[in-house]
Amino acid sequence: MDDSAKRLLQRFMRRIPTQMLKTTLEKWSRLTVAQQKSLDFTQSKWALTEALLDICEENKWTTKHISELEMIYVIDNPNQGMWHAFQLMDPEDDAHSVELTQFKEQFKSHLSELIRHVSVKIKKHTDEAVWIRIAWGDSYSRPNHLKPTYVVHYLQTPYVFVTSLTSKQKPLLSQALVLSTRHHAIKDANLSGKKFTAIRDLLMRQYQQAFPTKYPSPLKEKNQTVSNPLIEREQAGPAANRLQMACEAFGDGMLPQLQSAVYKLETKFRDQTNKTMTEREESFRCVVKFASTNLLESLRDCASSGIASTPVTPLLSSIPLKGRNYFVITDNSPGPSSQMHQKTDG
Amino acid sequence: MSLLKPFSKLPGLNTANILLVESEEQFQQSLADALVEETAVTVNVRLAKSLPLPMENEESRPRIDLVVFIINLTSELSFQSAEASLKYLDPGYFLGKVCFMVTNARKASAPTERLDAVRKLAASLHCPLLFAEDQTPDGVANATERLLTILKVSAGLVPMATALYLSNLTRCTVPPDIDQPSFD
Amino acid sequence: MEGASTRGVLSHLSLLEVQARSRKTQPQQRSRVKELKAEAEALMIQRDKLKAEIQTHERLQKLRMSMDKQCPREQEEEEEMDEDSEDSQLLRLMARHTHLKDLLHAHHLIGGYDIIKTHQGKGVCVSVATSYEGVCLDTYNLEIDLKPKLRISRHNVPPFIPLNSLAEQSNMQTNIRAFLDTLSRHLNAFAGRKQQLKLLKEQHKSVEVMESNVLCSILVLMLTVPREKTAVLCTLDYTDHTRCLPTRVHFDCEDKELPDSPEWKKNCHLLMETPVHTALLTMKKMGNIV
Amino acid sequence: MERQHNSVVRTPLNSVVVQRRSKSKSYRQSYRSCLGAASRLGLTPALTARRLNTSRRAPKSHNITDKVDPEQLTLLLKTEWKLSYVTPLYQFRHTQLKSYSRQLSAFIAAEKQQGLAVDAEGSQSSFRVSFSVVQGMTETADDAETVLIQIHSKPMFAKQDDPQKLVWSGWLACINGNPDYLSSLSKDFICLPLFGSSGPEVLTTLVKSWFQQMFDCCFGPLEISHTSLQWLVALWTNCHTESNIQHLRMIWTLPVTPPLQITYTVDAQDAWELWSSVRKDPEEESEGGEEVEEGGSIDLKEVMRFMQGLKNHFYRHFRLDLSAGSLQQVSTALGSAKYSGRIKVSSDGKNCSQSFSQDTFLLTHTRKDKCCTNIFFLSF
Repeated sequence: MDDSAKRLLQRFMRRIPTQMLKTTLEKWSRLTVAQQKSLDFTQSKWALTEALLDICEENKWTTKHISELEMIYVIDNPNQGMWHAFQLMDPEDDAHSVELTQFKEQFKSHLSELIRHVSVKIKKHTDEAVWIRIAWGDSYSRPNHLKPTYVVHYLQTPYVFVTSLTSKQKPLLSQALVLSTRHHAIKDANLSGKKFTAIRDLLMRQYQQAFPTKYPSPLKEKNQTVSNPLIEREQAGPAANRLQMACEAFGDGMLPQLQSAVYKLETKFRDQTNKTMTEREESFRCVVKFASTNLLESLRDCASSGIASTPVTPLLSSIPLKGRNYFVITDNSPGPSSQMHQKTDG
Repeated sequence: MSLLKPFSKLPGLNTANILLVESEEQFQQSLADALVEETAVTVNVRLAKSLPLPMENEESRPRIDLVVFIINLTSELSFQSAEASLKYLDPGYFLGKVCFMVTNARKASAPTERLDAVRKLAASLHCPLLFAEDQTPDGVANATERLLTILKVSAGLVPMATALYLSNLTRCTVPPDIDQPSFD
Repeated sequence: MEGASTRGVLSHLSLLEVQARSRKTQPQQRSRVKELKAEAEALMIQRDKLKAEIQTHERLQKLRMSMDKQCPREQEEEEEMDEDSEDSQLLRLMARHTHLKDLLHAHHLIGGYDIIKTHQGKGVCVSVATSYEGVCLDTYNLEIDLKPKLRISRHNVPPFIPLNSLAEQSNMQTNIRAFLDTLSRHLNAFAGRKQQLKLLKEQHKSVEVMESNVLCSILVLMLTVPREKTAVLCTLDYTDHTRCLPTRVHFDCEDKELPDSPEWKKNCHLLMETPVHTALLTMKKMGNIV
Repeated sequence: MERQHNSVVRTPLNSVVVQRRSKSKSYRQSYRSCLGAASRLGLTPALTARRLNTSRRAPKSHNITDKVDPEQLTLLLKTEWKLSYVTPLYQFRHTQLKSYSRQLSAFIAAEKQQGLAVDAEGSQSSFRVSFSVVQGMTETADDAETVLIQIHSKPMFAKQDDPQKLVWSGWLACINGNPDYLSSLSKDFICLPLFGSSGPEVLTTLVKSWFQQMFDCCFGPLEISHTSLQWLVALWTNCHTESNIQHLRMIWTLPVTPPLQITYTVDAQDAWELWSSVRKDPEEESEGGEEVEEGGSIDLKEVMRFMQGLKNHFYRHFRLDLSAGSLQQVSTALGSAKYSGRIKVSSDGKNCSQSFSQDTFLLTHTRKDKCCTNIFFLSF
């Protein structure tokens, strides 16, 4: 067992919480029953690491095997690190028929054409997600397994989710992805966050959206609490209306746990009470960041409680609608009646 | 603009009707639940976020005997909303049928200026100003008790007492030095 | 009489003669008046006819209005019938006829989709329901802005259904129905394939799903031949995304001759023509697979 | 209110217990009233003797480095201090600081040995406490000199000859104390009402309990109110021409579920231009008969206009009313202040200084070139 494999295992052991170790090792399914039994999970992490190192030594396992273990852990616990979403553009005609084996081969061969030392591991998760672990090296050094990039892609969809990617590696990965998924280009989707599941669900539309229907909406039924006949809400109608609009803008029920959204505003300061500033040529520069444990639910509550006016401004409803959480806002034209305009950053 | 009028409808028998106005719609619900528990009289509670009240409820709405503005001192919006709602009340209400109830007054984040502003407002309208604790059941019970006392009088259910008389005794006053700077 | 002085007496006389002659034709003119009178009468009759028509039309319109307004409350309408019942009944029938015609037209336009107005008529929300074998599955919604041109503003169609290219291909601007039909076919087929896969996983524990994707357009199954216990890799390709049935079925086996055997050729046909979970059931009954 | 204090002073000496209790109570009342908190009783106007200012003197050039040793000043900068209020200290003597150092060291050591306090950082090592006076950190003659307390300790795994590291520091200060109040106190009491601490909470607790035992005083948390934070926003922005504030950052929390935090960062130059646009005309000011000082004074109305301008700009984009929430934190390159009572004064130069006081909290900042200090008065 070489040094890098050892360090990889040590680092993995530092990262994983002890209570998760057992199930992860079981999923790895490389340990024999006897070996599995020999591990005492009540022991300290340090002792467990030593025991595992011994087993690895015995079986002559290499970084290949250890990185497999790491991958299993990451797939099961994807909400770590910073995830960025990318969008594949202009699909070719056969983009829809790309299947896994073909994609695997293509991706590996394209990437290794671009860079000599690279180690790629591809694994398909039960929810059809293709997980790719890339350990990068450069022309002189062997792949560094301690800083792998993880890429998740659902075949036939235009979205790719990436974590721990440096700007140097980005063009390489982009090219390999574009070629192997039969697309022409890839762009930044301006969505990032710590929770992988949140940004995935948002882009894949795997959350409950509310739409206007002519049937009595389940929203109303849900909120009809049995109340005392002596108590009457005077503004129950407007309140229900606000809730409906809030749900239409941000979604219904449990929402993806997006934690932040950033707006860079470079718009003119317009305030009827402040002539000096309104007449000023330059735009008013500021950055606004919204943060919450669940941003969409917070914003929905803002709208339904009336703190945010309804109908919800397109600026806020763009988060779920466009699946983005980074916006640069500029005025369309310098004219007085210019509209707010959203522009992607380059 | 439709004004809410105190005497446009006939009173019900042994009934008192109270309107709780709170922009945050938090405390009013627990207060309402406690208020309707009253057994001596039938208490009808109407809840509103702000005034004016919707026209379509005009028919079903009983005569409102007491209007309570609940103001959360930690929120500027709460005060502004209450202030804006006042103009939709008939002047007749200010003869003892309006009171202000302030919550979160003990929180350090509540600026003293805001409390001063509420006090000035209450004093200028000759209304009583009540302080309530909205987080604890005890606080809710206390606030309910005090509201019921005023409500019964303003609904004319207490012999020998009128709303105007009570409000003369309980209305908020402003200390004469409220605007004096402390130093500097 | 300037002319007389310049042209002479004779010419003046002849002029007078012509005038005198023309005075004789007056009785003829009288008949012309008669003609005109008759014409006026005819026009008057026509006017009255038109007036009556307008009136009928107006009443029809009124009836239609009330009909549109209180569609579900038809009994009430009958109560307010006029005295000349025959006439009004006819009118009612006519109104109903136009009403139904309009409805039919609207229904034809939207192709029977559940559709409602949003944003005070500035947009519509279309629901596309999916079902498979009589089981109602997911409903998908599209919010469409009407002005300045049709634009899908919000939807919950999964990203692997190429919504925008479908809208472009089927010319949504001019033919919304064709677009909705195509979309509905895509969605129903997807829902059907997904449901098949779900049923397959539930009903056939012995069949291992080796590969599938989110669009359910590829399915690789591991089948086992009972006696020999040989494994057969069965690949189903659903290239036509508007259908629930595969466009290609392919078997891979160590036993190279097996896929060409008449039995497995039959299986191949079966899989091409019946939903995968029922086809497998038949194959199991025939004893071809475990 | 003075009468109240006098009555305390006149309490017969033999009833020590009674005196103590009433003293601390009346002090709290007086302190609370200093904070304007007594007015929260609403219906008891008699207690509201002191209120917040609606106008302040504009930042005045003031060279604090003339009075205070720059080296000592640097100890107070760039650290985030957790603020508390302290009731007057009984029998505290500035001349006894050496002995206090020894006593507090011994006290901490004893407490640690009892195992009452758990501290991973050097539970074995001895603590060296030093009390020192920061000369000149006062504004009026009545103010008691600021006392700085530092605790040094050796890390657990340090070698024998390693130097001790600073693990905790704190100070007690009184600057611009209300002379009426100060003179109403008995001679036995020293008033150092503002306490700032930085370091492990365990040590803060120990230091506080030692003070409580030694000088019969009480500590309480000191939050920075919404209005004070708004003052800071304006005062810091006002300073931009003299010293680049780099950005103006405000953090709001909105009471929704889950709570929403909004960080609003404004470009320094744009913030300053907005600020100057809401300042009232100097001429208009003099017409009003106000004192015409150089720099003029800043009015609370201007501060409110500034905040409203910022909020309006925000609302125009997001249609979300920040007034519904509460301002939690403000910061610029000059420093930061949090609602929870944590403040920090940073600086880009050596000559920056800061001072603290009971009613007045002075944040000072010096420009490198001119070596003059701006003092911001900010009362709680």
